[in-house]
Amino acid sequence: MKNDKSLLLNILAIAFLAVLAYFIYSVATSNDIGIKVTDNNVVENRVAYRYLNKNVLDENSKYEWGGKAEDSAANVVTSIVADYRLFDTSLEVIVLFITVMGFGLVIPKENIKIKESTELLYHWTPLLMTYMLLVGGYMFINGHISPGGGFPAGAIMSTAILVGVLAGKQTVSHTTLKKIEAIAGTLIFSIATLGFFLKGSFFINFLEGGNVGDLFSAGLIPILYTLVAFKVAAELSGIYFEFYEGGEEHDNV
Amino acid sequence: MTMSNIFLISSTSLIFIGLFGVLTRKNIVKILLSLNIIETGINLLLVAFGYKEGGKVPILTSSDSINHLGNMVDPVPQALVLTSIVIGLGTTAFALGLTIRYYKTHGTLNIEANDEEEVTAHE
Amino acid sequence: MNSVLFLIVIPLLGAFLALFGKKANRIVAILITAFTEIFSIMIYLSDKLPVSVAIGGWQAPYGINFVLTPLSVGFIVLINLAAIISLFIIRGEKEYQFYSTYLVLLAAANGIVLTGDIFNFYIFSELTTFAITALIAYPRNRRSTGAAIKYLILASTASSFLLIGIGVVYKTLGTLNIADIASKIDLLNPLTLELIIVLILTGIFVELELFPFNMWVPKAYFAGTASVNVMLHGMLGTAGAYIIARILLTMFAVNGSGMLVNANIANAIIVIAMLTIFVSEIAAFNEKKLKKVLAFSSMGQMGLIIFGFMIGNEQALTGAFYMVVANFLAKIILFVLTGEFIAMTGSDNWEDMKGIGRKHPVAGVSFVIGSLSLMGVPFFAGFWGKLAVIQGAMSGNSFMITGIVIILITAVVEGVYFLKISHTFFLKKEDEKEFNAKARIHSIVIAAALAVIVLAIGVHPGLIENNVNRATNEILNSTSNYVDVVFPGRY
Amino acid sequence: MVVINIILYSLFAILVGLIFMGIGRKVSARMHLRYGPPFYQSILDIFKLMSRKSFTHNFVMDLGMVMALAGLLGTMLYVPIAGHSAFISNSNIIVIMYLMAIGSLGMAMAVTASGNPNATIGISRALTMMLGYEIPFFIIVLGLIISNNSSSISVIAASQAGSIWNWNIWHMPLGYIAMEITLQAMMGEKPFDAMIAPAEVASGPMVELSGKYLGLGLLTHAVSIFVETGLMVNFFFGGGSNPIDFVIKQLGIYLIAVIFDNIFPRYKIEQAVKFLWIFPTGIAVVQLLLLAF
Amino acid sequence: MNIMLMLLVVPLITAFLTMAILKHQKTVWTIFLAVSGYLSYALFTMYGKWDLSWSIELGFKMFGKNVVLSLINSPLGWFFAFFASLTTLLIAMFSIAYNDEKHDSKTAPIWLLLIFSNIGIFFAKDWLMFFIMWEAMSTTAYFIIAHGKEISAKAAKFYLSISLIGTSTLLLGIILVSRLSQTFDIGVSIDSLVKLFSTNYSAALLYIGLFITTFLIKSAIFPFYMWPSKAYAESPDDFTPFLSTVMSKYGVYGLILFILPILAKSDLPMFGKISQPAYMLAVLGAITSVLATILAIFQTDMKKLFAYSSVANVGYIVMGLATMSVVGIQGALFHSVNHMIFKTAIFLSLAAVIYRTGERDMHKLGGLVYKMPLTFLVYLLAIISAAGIPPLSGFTSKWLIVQALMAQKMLFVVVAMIFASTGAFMYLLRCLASVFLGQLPDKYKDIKEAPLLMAIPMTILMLLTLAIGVIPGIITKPIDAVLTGMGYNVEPSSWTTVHTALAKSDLNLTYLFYVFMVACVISLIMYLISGKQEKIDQIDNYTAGENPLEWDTTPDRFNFAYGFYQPFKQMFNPMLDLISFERWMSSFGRIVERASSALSLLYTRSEGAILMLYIGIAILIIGGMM
Repeated sequence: MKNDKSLLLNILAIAFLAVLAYFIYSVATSNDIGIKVTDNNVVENRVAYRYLNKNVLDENSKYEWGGKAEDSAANVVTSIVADYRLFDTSLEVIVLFITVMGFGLVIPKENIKIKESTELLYHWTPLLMTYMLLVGGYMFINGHISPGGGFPAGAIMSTAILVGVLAGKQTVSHTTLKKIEAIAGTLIFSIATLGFFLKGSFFINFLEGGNVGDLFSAGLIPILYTLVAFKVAAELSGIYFEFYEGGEEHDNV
Repeated sequence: MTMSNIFLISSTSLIFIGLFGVLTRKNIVKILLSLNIIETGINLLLVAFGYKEGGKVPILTSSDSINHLGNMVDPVPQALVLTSIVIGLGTTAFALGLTIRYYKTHGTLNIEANDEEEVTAHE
Repeated sequence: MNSVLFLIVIPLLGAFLALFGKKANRIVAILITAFTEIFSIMIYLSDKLPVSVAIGGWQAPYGINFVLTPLSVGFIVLINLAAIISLFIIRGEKEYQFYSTYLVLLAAANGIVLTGDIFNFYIFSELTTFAITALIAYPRNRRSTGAAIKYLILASTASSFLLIGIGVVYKTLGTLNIADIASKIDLLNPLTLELIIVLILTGIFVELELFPFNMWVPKAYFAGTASVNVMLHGMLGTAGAYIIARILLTMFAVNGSGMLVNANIANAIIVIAMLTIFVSEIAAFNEKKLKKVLAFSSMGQMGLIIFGFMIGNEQALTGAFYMVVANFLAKIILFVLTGEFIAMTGSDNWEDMKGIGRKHPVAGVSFVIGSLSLMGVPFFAGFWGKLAVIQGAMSGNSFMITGIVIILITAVVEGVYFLKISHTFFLKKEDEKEFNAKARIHSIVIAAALAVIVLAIGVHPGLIENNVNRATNEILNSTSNYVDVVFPGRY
Repeated sequence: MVVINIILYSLFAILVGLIFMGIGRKVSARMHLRYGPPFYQSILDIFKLMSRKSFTHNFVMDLGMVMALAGLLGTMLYVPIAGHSAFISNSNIIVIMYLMAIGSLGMAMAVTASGNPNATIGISRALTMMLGYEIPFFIIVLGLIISNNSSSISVIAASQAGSIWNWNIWHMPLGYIAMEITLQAMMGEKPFDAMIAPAEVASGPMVELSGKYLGLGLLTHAVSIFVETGLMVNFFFGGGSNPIDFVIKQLGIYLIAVIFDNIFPRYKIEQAVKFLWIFPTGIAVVQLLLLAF
Repeated sequence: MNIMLMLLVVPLITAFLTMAILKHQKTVWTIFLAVSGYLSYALFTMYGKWDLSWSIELGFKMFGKNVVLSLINSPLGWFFAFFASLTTLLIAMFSIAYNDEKHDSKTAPIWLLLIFSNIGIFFAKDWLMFFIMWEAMSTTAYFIIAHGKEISAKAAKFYLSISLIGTSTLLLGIILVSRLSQTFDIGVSIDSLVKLFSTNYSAALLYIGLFITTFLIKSAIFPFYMWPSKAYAESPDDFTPFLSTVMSKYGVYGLILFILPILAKSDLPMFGKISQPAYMLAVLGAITSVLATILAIFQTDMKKLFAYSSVANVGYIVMGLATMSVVGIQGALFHSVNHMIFKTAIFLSLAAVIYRTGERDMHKLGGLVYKMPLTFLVYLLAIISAAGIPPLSGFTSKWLIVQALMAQKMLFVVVAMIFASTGAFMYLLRCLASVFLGQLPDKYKDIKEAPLLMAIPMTILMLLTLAIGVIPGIITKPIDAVLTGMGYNVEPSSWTTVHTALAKSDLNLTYLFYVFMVACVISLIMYLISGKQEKIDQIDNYTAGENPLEWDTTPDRFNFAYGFYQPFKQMFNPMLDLISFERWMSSFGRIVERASSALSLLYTRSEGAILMLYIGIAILIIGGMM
């Protein structure tokens, strides 16, 4: 590591970063006319303002707390993630799907035996798991009114399964996880397609939304979040199984 | 110095540290670590872009908050960051998987000057 | 036109279903690809273009939209064609991951071209990165693992720049819609604009195989199987050409005129394109691994195409589009045949491929036709593109003239190595041994059919004239042809 | 009529050439302090050789020797003798230069057909020598052509008519000197006789010739002497007012060549070519430049 | 159907047809013969019909107009096309016999494509057609030269690289010139270049320089004079004559078509009687002939020898063209045809030798006149013609060129011409002496004369060269049409006499033939009236009558061709080292290969991938800030 080449690389890296820093500095201090990156742009000039006002469809519409709106999720971030830009979110699911599948593809399959867990862990696991699953469930159900959502919920749920795995409990099998994953994924896109057949547009929030602030509001968002949560949970849990569930190894090495 | 500038400077520093690491480190795990630092930096940067002095969380809690929508920070960067986090997670997971495979096939984690091409055609 | 989303949704549904399909995966994949191909052709031929499709019912710039123009749908047709060919030439049984990944790649490649939202574009490009990495890594040997991880690290580093760029765009312009950005680009401070352009270009140049962003390319092509090569070239490469047309020449164009808004950066890109042409053709000259030769040549052609795009007059743009089509067809021929040849001889080295042309004259001749087209020899599709690009570059500054000289010099180098290789196939085989495997008839038929198309376009360039003119016109008047489509009545 | 003319001119040239050869032998002998054969000895030689039995290897030898003599005779017919010619022609110099080559070609063909190494070496030297002397020769000729704006020998000769002071030897003395040296090489006289060098390659081309082949070879040589000296006369000595005058001038030129032949040693072939390309060529170029500008 | 189109379509279609039935070699070559026969006939009927034309509009826009490809029957194009197809016809006949099981090169379909582009080049009316056909010609020729042999492929690579440089400069030139005139039409572009010469001399010089480079490369004029020695030598033996005679004329054709009219019409600085660019061209031609002659003298491979000889001959033609006078151009055109005829005869007779013996090195042959007398005769007459010896055809054209050069006072050029043509004796005789004359090696004791099908075309060529030599009107009459078509005022030429610009220097060739015949008769009579000859074996003579067999030894067979001109070569050795363009080329090739390996290594190791990425970003940043 401490050879000359490494030194050269360090110098080059610093040189490059110096160029970059100088560039950013000159951008920040530029006196030319036009919008600068350092300008404090008001939110009113951005698309976000319409999201906040929930008047994307009709510019003049107003909404009230507890009333109807074009998107009745109280969490504006959620309304963006799971409604206005739902398509992005669906693709995120695919990103996770493909990376986890790629992980499963490339990881060398070796039969690793998991150590016997301690008595304490073994016995407390069901409780722990239940608690975790509950927290996860709460998060995806309430994703549209409070911070949270499908992704963190799925991650929390997958930790529950990890705990189960570590404790040596027979929770779910790898195949079941695959099935959950596939079914959840299929459902997400089926719902998206259903929108096309019902309302003529894909990824449309076709359910009649409730009132802003209600639990049963925001139309499809809770349903989609549920599916996302299950799918993420299944995918992330799959990673643990990939490690030790040896399979048929057909390497070409 | 405003909060916003602190965010910007710290996030830029994180990105620079990551860029430095990606170039100078030879160990794949360290490179991935650097990549993650870059990602963190970017996420912070994106959020900082949407930051507003004294802004509130963009979650509606009452009719009062509806009347002061201008006080909220920009929700869009936060939505982008959510996506970005997931992508970062995916990258890291996949890359680590490949790293394990790399260690098996190459016997090292060094990315330096290795020649993969001695294997004959496989098609 | 909302049904265009089927181009994305159906492959993705197929990707999930592939987890359960055992042997039927290949058939399913072929059926899905055939569907997307036919569907895209139907859209292309329908008279509803151009149209903007709002996804989820949210109008642009608030929701994500797909923009269907003759240009984008034309590229979709090409991408799906490459996809279906790549499926046909798969050799041997593949696991479900392959098909699943492939279907994601198909959806992502379609999405990259169709999307009208820059962040959506980012996600799609990340998806292609992961899919390509998985496909390269698929053989899971030393070669492919090394190639895959290097590609992944490089692409991730580059895409973080893209993400920063998108962040800056949002921070300054407050929008993520390409058409919206294009119409507001004049409001930006010049240096901020340069920052944005540099950040976004860094992200996309890695996928575009441009020197010095392209260290991954030869390794990736070399590690991938023939079908993966076709995907890399035909899907990713073609989408890359579209990205240039859309991001550089529409989003960052001066008043929708097809000229990059910052002339200095345009010059820098031309330098990069020239470097790419020069470096890749020289590097290919002495290369013995056939796939690497083709990879280098792919890079060179990409440089040529971008050179054509950056010149910024109608003639050069026409040439660049001709070149896209010609390069697309010709290189697929070569990759398909290379796969067959490598399987037959069991060697990557073209010097070991003697006698193949004698055994399979049709394959040999098709290879020759493909390489002649890439060289830009008359009677083959590549000629018209090259002619028009050079002709277009003549009207440019001394910079462009240098580019012309480089193109002509490298054309010599390219000609020498391509014909040298082509001729090797017609040499007498030294030993009397049989080939390791038999060539598959359908691969040769595909190659021959594409060769006939290359020849037809070469003899009568008017065959695709209308399509190319539509595309050129769209780039040159992107305000009326793109921004107006998304925001009717804004201008 | 023309045919008879041609035959008569040919016989005349052969006769003159043979007598010149005889005189040359006589002069050489006198310079060697010998008595020497009579001046008509060459004619006797011809009759002797022609009447004897001879050996051949294949038809190429026959063809080649006949071709050689025919080529030289053809050349001779284009050289105007004191304004007289066997038939009406412009006696183009270039034609003469190329026609002379038939002789060389025929000879070369005949002797290489014999398969004798000495003959082959001789021919290789002869052709090399030819390349050596053609250059200065042509440069001199070029000077003449440029100054007369015609490539006709008749015109060149006619332009010198009248007084002796009209002769080109006075107008272009450098050209004459160069031509004199070149002529030595053209006639194969010392110091440029590497191709026949009897001591090295046993008379080179002639080694395998016997009887009538040698006879034909001698005839060819005789005609070539006539042609070469005739050219010289036409170029530099006014061409002669009548045939006698012409032949006397020829004899003078030939004797100069013979005298040089007797007083010089022999160059090696590459030395000869180098010499020819440096001295006569240089002189001729100077002459040409003087004429052209 | 339009006859111009037929000329293109027939070879094209038959090319694909023969590709399908490539296994039946005899049929394929017979079809090839039929096509060449048809082309010759069709071209023959086209003489005088100078209004024939054909054009097609392509759906491809340049300069705001749809591109048009067009052909026209011009006297100049016809002249070259007709004699080229005549040559092809004769070669085709030869090829039927030549391509048997052992010598099969399987090149007939590609050759047909070459003929297709050949027609296109000679009849092109616009630059695009010209370029398309030109490039098609270059690439197809590569495949014929390489013809599936490894060693040939190496030589062909050499041809290919230099030829591709030529097409690149041509493309650049065409685009520059047609931008100038806003159309691809050749005639218009001549006018616009003439205009450019009066306004911007150096730019115009650059423009025509690009074209001239291409033409010089294709005709192998200095400094590109060395590729033929490689390409000709390794190409199929029956293709070499085509390569040498027809394909070396493309450059000549280009010069006459495009460069000469420009130089003639423009107002250029003069050097003596002619313009400076023309003089430069003449000097290049002169250097070519001299160098090629010297190099030819030293070859041991007979095909290489005649490759250099071809180069030298094209040098003469260029010299003739560069005189810019009627006589010079007449001579150049005449010599083009002559070169086609005698060089085809030479290469065909050599091909017959190779067909029988399988040997290309001259010093391994010898004495073949005993076994192949007809081939010998053909070769003999062909080299007499090539050496420019009257009364055969080669003389007339050389004579015309020399006369034109002298009339234009191009003194040193004409000296070079004479040097080259005298040097020609040396190499021509070397091949004659060592292949046909001398001693027959024992292993060739049983070879036969060339087969009938080979003998017929060779004999026809032999008679042709004689006929043209005696009656030059056969060629000068069509040349009149060509010169008239180029805008020169020419008197109708006579059947027997050739005229020149110098005073009183006309030459009646028929008369010359008669005189030579009478001289022959005289010397024949002398030969016949003298004593009888006896035919003895060669060995008997120089073994002094001893029979080596009695001494239990076999007589050695000698061949003296190896190092035939050794002393002469020693003189030139220092110069040969200096002018070895081949060495420059190969060292350039090595540089490219090294650069290629280095770059390839960069990509193979790829540890600097991120570094290169950063460098790329830095290029963008710095480029943008500049």
